Amino acid sequence: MTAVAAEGVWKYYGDYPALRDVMLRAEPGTCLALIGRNGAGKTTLLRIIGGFSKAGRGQVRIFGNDPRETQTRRRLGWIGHGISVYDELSAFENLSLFGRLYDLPDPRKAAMEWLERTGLERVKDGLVREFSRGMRQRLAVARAFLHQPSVLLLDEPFTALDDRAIAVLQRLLRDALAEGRTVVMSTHQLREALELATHVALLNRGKTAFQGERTAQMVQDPGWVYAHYGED
Amino acid sequence: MDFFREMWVITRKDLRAELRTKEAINASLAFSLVILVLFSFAFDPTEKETVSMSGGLLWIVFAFAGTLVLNRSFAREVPNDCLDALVAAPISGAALFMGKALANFLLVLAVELVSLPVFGIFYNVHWTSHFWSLMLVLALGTWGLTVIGTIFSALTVNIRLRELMAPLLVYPMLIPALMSAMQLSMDLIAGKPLGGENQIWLRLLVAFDVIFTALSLVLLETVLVG
Amino acid sequence: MREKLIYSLGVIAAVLLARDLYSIFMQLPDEASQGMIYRIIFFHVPAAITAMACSAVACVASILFLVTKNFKHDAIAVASTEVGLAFLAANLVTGSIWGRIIWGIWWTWDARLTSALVCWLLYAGYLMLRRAIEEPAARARISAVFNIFAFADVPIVIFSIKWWRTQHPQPVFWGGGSIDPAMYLTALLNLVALILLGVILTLIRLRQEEVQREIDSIRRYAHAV
Amino acid sequence: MDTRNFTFMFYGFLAAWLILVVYVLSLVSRERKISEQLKGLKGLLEYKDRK
Repeated sequence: MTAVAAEGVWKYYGDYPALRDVMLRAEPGTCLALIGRNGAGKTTLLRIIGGFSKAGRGQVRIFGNDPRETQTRRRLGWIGHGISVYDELSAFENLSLFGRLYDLPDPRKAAMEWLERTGLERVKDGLVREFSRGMRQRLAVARAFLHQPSVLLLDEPFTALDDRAIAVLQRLLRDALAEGRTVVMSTHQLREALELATHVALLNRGKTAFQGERTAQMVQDPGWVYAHYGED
Repeated sequence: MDFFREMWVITRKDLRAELRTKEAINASLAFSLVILVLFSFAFDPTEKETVSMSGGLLWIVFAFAGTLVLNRSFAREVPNDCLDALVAAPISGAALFMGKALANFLLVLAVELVSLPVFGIFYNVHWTSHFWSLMLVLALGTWGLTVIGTIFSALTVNIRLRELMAPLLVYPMLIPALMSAMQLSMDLIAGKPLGGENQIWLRLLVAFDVIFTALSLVLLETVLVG
Repeated sequence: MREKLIYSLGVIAAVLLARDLYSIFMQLPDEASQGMIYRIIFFHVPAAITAMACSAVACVASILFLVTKNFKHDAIAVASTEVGLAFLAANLVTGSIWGRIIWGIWWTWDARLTSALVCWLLYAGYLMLRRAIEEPAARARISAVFNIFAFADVPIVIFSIKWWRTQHPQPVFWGGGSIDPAMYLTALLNLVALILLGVILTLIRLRQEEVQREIDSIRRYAHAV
Repeated sequence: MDTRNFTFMFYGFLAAWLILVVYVLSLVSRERKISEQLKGLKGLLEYKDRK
């Protein structure tokens, strides 16, 4: 079954169409890199797929269901621009909070496990406020992976990360793909993203200009997709 | 997961985050004390006069001080985009709203329970004659305040001038609830029991709470997911 | 089409208003206890009813917007709220002037005046909320929710203030007695005229809102190009 | 009493209609603002077209 499907999605801001009839598909076990210029609608599209905002026309299906359904939300993981963890709580409290919200059988155990996997177990009781940038980002990654989502949505994941966090994220994403999960990410960092991606979609002014498998040529020359499909 | 557990998780998170920094609750407490002192200059606090003004005075203090807590409710979720994580979590919007409202309710109630004896001491008013009835009115009035404050905090979470807009919208909306709470508190402090003439105000207060709680629960998802 | 509708409604309203003004000033006798000033009522009461009708229309339009996400409903909501506020302001001012003669004071916390004022503040808040939000879709959604809240609050405000005042001494007015049928007819016709005027103003404001929205979207588009 | 009564009635009607007139004036000024925006926008579009 298709993991993520956008079927003729339109999104208006007032009368201005930010997305125009976007079609998108991602099968389980694949990683789709969503590329495009600033203002092309990447974030808007990802937020609709994640259920944060509603499509004006058309629909998004996650394993055939609406993204806002409770069961579907359980299967989605999200990393956005902010880290989405609380400054006033400790790393462990944050993760066990989200463990409870996602109704994990043992939230504390899951929290510990993911603190270890992201290398934060030593600072588990430190408040997030006191964390360095890199630690905060790793905690954000742990929060997104905590409930073992089958679809991961990442909005510009590599932009704000430091080297160590990038390494952690890339390893986790590779593992996830190997386990048959789906990854959809929007990105500027073509090189990092294209290494991971199995598929590429290019958005141009709210329209899908290209969608297909990632080829070796794209990795060698990241500007290639833009050159062939991106310009007007 | 059942509704009440989801709600409780949110409530506990909000309370824990607030009690760790105590930003809002300290500001609110200090503010309520300052207004109580300021009011003593507005009129000569002889006992008889004070009793007849007590309801109004108390609820104006509560409404002003409460807004400081309530404004923070969803604003707290803005740094780090925490609101996204809550919206994405598989809990119902109703549980999210009730959880936040309950946390706010407890915080505002705590501030009120501190300012009430202070009011009694400063203004030399014997306010405990119908203690439990007064607590009931306090709870009902505070719930009305909390519901409106919480939903409007969600409404204004992403707009500029948030701190200015919210009170402007909240106070006119609250007038009926504040009026009933003032009337009832005044009667109770003056020694009149609940029931009889002021029954109608109790009903109004309950109706206000019920109507706006229901409306908020219905509309919260619309407010958060656009 | 809409232009023609506006003009023809305007003609009807003008004729009705002329007839009513003539009747109010020239034909109807002074009221026994109040004298001439009672004539303000012919404007005062219909203005209040028009304002209420406007807020009801705005609430329905807001609900329809949330259901359909059609921006036309948002435009109707804002247009009719604004016009309603103008009528409510006229109602408040005439009430105050009437009170100066009958009660000898400009303002009294009388039930009707107070509830009208509170409603005015509520809906003024709606317009201010709209100004504070830039993004059109969010503005429409958030202000629609607020409008529904405001409309739900209106009856509660009116009833509670009525009860509040009945427990407190207040200047007495509205002594019973029957209304002269001629007066009744004039009041009714004036109500129709003011409602027509409200509809006309709403239609004009509605068109402005729609043009503004078009301009905004063209501008967005032009900047995106 | 009667003259005062009359003046106040006059004031009343005057004030009420004045408020409506002020509202209409605000509509007119908004109309002007809108048409100015439209003009500016047309200029912008022409400029972009030429480019």
